[in-house]
Amino acid sequence: MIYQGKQKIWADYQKEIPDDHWFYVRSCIRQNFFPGAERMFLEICRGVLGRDFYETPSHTTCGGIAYHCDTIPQETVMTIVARQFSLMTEAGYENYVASCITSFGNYIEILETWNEFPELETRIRELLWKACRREFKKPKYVAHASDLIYKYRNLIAEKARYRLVNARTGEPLKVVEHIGCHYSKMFPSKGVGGAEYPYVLCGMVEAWGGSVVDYPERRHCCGYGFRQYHVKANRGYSLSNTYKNFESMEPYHPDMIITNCPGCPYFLDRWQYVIAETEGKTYGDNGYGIPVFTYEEVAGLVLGYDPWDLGLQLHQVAVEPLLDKIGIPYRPEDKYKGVDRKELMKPELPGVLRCC
Amino acid sequence: MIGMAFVLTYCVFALGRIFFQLPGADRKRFLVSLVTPKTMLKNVRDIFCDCLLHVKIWKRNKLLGYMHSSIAFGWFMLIVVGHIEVLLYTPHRVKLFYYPIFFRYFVAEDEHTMKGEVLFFLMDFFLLVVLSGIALAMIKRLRSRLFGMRRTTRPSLLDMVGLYSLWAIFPLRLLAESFTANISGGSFLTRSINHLLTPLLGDQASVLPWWWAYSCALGIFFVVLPFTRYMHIPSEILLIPLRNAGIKIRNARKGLAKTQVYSCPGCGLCIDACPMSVQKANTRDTTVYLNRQIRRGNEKRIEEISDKCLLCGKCTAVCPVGVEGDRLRIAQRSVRRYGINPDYTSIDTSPLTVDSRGKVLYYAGCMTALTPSIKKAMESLLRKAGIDYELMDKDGGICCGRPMWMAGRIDQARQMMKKNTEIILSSGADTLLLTCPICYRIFKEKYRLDGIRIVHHTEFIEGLVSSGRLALGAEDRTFVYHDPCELGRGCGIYEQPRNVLRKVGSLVEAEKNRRESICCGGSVGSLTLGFDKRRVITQNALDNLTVASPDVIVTACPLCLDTFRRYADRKVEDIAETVDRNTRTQTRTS
Amino acid sequence: MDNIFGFKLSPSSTIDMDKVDFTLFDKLHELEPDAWKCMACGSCSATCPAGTFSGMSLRKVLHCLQRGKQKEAVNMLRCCMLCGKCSIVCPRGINTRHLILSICKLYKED
Amino acid sequence: MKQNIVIVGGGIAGLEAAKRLLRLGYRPIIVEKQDRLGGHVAQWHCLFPDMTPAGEVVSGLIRDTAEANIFLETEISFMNRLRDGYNIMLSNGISVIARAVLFTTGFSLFDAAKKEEYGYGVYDRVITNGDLEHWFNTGSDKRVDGGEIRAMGFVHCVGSRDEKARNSQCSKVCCITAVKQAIEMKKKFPDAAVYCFYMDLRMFGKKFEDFYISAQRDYGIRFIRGRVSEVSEDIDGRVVVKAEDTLAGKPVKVKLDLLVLMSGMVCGRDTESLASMLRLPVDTDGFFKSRNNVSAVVQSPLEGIFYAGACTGPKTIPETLAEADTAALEIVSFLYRS
Repeated sequence: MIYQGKQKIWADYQKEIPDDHWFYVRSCIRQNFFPGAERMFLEICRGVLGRDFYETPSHTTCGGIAYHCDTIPQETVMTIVARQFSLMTEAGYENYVASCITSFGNYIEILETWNEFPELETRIRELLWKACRREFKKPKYVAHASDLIYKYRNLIAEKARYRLVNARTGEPLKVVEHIGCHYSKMFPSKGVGGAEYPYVLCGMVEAWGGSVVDYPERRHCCGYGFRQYHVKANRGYSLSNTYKNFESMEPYHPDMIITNCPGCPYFLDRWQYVIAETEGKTYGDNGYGIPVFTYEEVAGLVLGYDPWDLGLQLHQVAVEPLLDKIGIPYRPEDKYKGVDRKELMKPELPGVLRCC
Repeated sequence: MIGMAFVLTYCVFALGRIFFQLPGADRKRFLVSLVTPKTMLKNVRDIFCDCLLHVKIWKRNKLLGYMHSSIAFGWFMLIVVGHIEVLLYTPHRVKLFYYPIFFRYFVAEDEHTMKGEVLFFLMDFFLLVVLSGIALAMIKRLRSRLFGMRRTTRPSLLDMVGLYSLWAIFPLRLLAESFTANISGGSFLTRSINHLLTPLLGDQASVLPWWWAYSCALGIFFVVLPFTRYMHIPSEILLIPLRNAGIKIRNARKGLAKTQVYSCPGCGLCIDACPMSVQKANTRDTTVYLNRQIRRGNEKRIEEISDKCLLCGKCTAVCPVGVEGDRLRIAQRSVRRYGINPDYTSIDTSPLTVDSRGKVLYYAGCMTALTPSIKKAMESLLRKAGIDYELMDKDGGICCGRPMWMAGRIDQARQMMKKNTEIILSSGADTLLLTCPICYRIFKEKYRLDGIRIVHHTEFIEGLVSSGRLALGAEDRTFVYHDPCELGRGCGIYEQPRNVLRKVGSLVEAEKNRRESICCGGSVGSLTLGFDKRRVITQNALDNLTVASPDVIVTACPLCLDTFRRYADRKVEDIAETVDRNTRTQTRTS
Repeated sequence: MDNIFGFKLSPSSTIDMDKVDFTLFDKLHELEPDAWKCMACGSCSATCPAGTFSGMSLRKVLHCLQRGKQKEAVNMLRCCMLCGKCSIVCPRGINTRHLILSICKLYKED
Repeated sequence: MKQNIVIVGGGIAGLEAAKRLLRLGYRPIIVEKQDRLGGHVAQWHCLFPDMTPAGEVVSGLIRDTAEANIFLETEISFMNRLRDGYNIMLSNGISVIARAVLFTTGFSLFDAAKKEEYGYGVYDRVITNGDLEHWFNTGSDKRVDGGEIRAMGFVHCVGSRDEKARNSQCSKVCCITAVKQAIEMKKKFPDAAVYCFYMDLRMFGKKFEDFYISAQRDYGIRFIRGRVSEVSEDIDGRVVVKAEDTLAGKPVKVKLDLLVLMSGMVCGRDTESLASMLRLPVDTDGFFKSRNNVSAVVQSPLEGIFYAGACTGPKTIPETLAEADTAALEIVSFLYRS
């Protein structure tokens, strides 16, 4: 791999990301799977870095899941998105940041479609008006939340208490960065670093001391694939795609996986358990799996937040081996305690995958 | 003496082996045929004509015929007359089989004492005949072209030994007898040489070595005989009754096949006959070499030679002893083992069955599907003749099985035949019409379609013409008719197409025609000859066809048509097309 | 489904050329040099009478062998009638019948 | 003869036209921006279909044009139309008044790095057809020499027939070039498996099909019909190529020690700037637009401006040379006319 070659490509795909004043919309599913992630994002942006991120409880789904599952027509998803934009307009913002990759892709796709077919935009404005008497301005900038953490990566590194380095050997951790498909595969120029070698997570990993693993199937979908997972008959196919990823990264012995999509960490994490139970195969050392994180969780870890406050106990694959590698202290006995040390109850342990 | 004893035991032993290698039914058939007066007579006649007089070779080439019959018949007569002498003069010695051979050595009597001038004359006469044959053989070895043979077989080492000892026998006998002519008598030949030699070489001292030399040559010849091509002499005597008994090749190496292989005299007539021989590289793949390799057991070469052959059957047609080069090769192919064995049992024949009760069922076949002009012309003729017909393979059918058979995969071919038989029998047709000789041959030879007339379109058209159902016009063109291998040599149909063509225009003949027709080169018989290697063969066949400068080359086989059309410099068509063009549409009076 | 999840890994349809064993095909190439000559025009398959009754396609057979899918190839060949139409229509002059017989000789059914 | 003819571009088209004009008694001026003559062809190794050494062709042309006025490392700074001719200002300060100008500006090789998914410039063992010709000539390229070559592949149509790469045209010569290079590589590495990933094989020229058959039959080159969709690098640095085997309707993947990208011919980098000086039209493919694509390929819509070779579209070498000769004759007859 010629690193300069990648740098050249990264240089070609840089996008403008305003530093401040963002209208933040959440993902439908992330809070269930990785409850600490979005909270951490706002905590870092607002609390740690003092930026203005506005959020309204009136916002809804962007319609992306239903759209990609072919259950609603394009006009519907566009009208939902138009309503989201109207909330932003009402709140007085021009920069729109989405927590979800599919939402981000959805917004970009819709805005590009409106550029190509202005009559469609007019029609959607009519539909929105008919439906809820709202009007909107299109956002000036649309970003994904990982774009902002990427933008703030060096600021975070300055404040970091830990680095993505093996404390014992001093070697940088080997990190697999997994980018959500909808981030830049549809519109390469809308993602940091383009579609072939997106730089958004690479930049964070490099800034925080890790080294990125370029494994052959790095572009491959995590396996979610919407209908592939939601329809149970297709679920084996979803699993197979995840398996393909792990088989391909296995020879590199990665220490961790960092993701920027709601679905990817979920499927890369949970399917490791299913692969272990059905195929008897695990990918980490000593029967453990490879821990999977959202970029907000990783940012929280390097900034020194308590792992259990970040919600890492909700991961299927145990994170403790990684915490030990970095040298982050944690109290094993507090793992299954929630807010205010409330007992969450210990889950049943799987048969093959080692979890503690 | 040792030689003769060896050869006799060898022959008896081999005979027994071959006999017991025959399948039970064939064995019985053979024995029955031996005692049936009719076949017995035929056997004796064939053995006399073929083995001694070489009638077949006479028919081909007088000089070659004389050469062979002079040696064989002459020698035979020497033996017969020798025995008569022994019987007449020393009847008590008749049981010693060597006695007549060396009669002149043992018996010190002359023509006067024995009053047998006639016999002495006969002995000398036949010796001269044999010697003239030997002389011709020597000339042939040096200049085969004088005998009309472009190429002749390259003999093996043992063949050479056999050959030279055979050549030596008779001059030595002449010399030996000449030396003793003054003692034991002689006639015009031996006596005069005796007069000539005596002054030169003295007398008694040199007698014994010559007799020894003669006896050695004879001994060597008989000892090496089983290992040389001269084995054909005893083998052929067995082959003739086997053939007359109607026995077929059932095993690649045993029984009839073995007899045929050993009956091959290595004359090399098949080399010039073989259409592949236009390329020098192929001459060693002709039947004579196949026989030699089978005798040597060289499996690699046997496979190569067997697979390359076009199976045109011409070597069989020209072979003086009746080695069936094509059938022998199919037999060699049939012993091959395959990892993949096709199976057609799952094919449902009912959708392929057309109700053809009382009609003609026309099976165009695979190849005709690629030469639609034939099918179109044939259908047009059927309509013009007002014949009710149905197409058996309108949307493709099951292959007749002949190409598979030729590849030696008999079981697979039989499976296809079974399917086609089902289709044909349940169609209710009374006639099966074929435009492809490849199909025709297997339908005729191997299918059991009792009560159904199997007819090739050449015969069928001739029938329609002679019965007046087709009214032919004529055109001002000369035709040459190419006999497709499977139709001519394969099924014996030569005259029917010619009779029709003569009515349509003027007919000229190819240089080699009918039984000697040259394969077009497109045959599915050859397994290994690639497309590029066939071109010269086709060109050679075309050259043969066009010696009389015909306007049109007419054939009766879709594969010949397709092959010739590719390279021909003039029109090539199927006989159905020729006839259809020259047939008026009949207005049927109702 | 024999596990508690009710689903499992589905087999990959990807042809992995690195896993294709060319030993037999190389032998085939020795027996019949035309083995690599096919340009996949499909004439043979279109004219094949066995194709009417089965999935026989010489083009596919060759292709399958070149991709290590021997089983599929063998299954198709089990329907070949060796009639020789393919050898007539092949624009590349491939000696198809010899090719087929050579495959039948080298490869095994199972 | 005071009738100046300026030839812009000293590749084979320019040299051939100059040779023809010299023989007809003219002394053309050749303007070449590089420091050498011969253009792209001077860097190739052998030419299909007879494996003629490219160097021989070029050196022969250079020898035959020694009498011409040649300016190396010179570009056209400025050019404008006069009443009966053209005023050309060269970058070396010389200004020429020419009655006729022949553009033989040729083509550019598509920048394979633009097809990011193939990893040119990123993976250690991905090169282009141009790089391979260079390697044939010099024998040194660490991407080729880096290790044992057990398997290698050629990707056809890189940047050609590709609207995303903004080149919808077929580059014409890459198919046969790939086959030629595949054979050359197979000769050098007889035990290597050599793959060609193609969409269509366009073997249009004399003896091209023979080449293709020979590649299959004699060299066992494995042709896979399907465009490579992505390339990655495995832990050993080998490239993993993924395509669809469209004849099987299944995805195919293979690990290779060397991947050669068949970069296509695209319009020359200077085409647009040169065209704008005289407001010459450029065709939809970015090449100069001939007066007529059938009957007046060497003529531009402007009197006195002529084209030859790959500046009007991808061409083979014989086509280029033939066009150069035609253009020379057209120029001469134009000078006689006016």
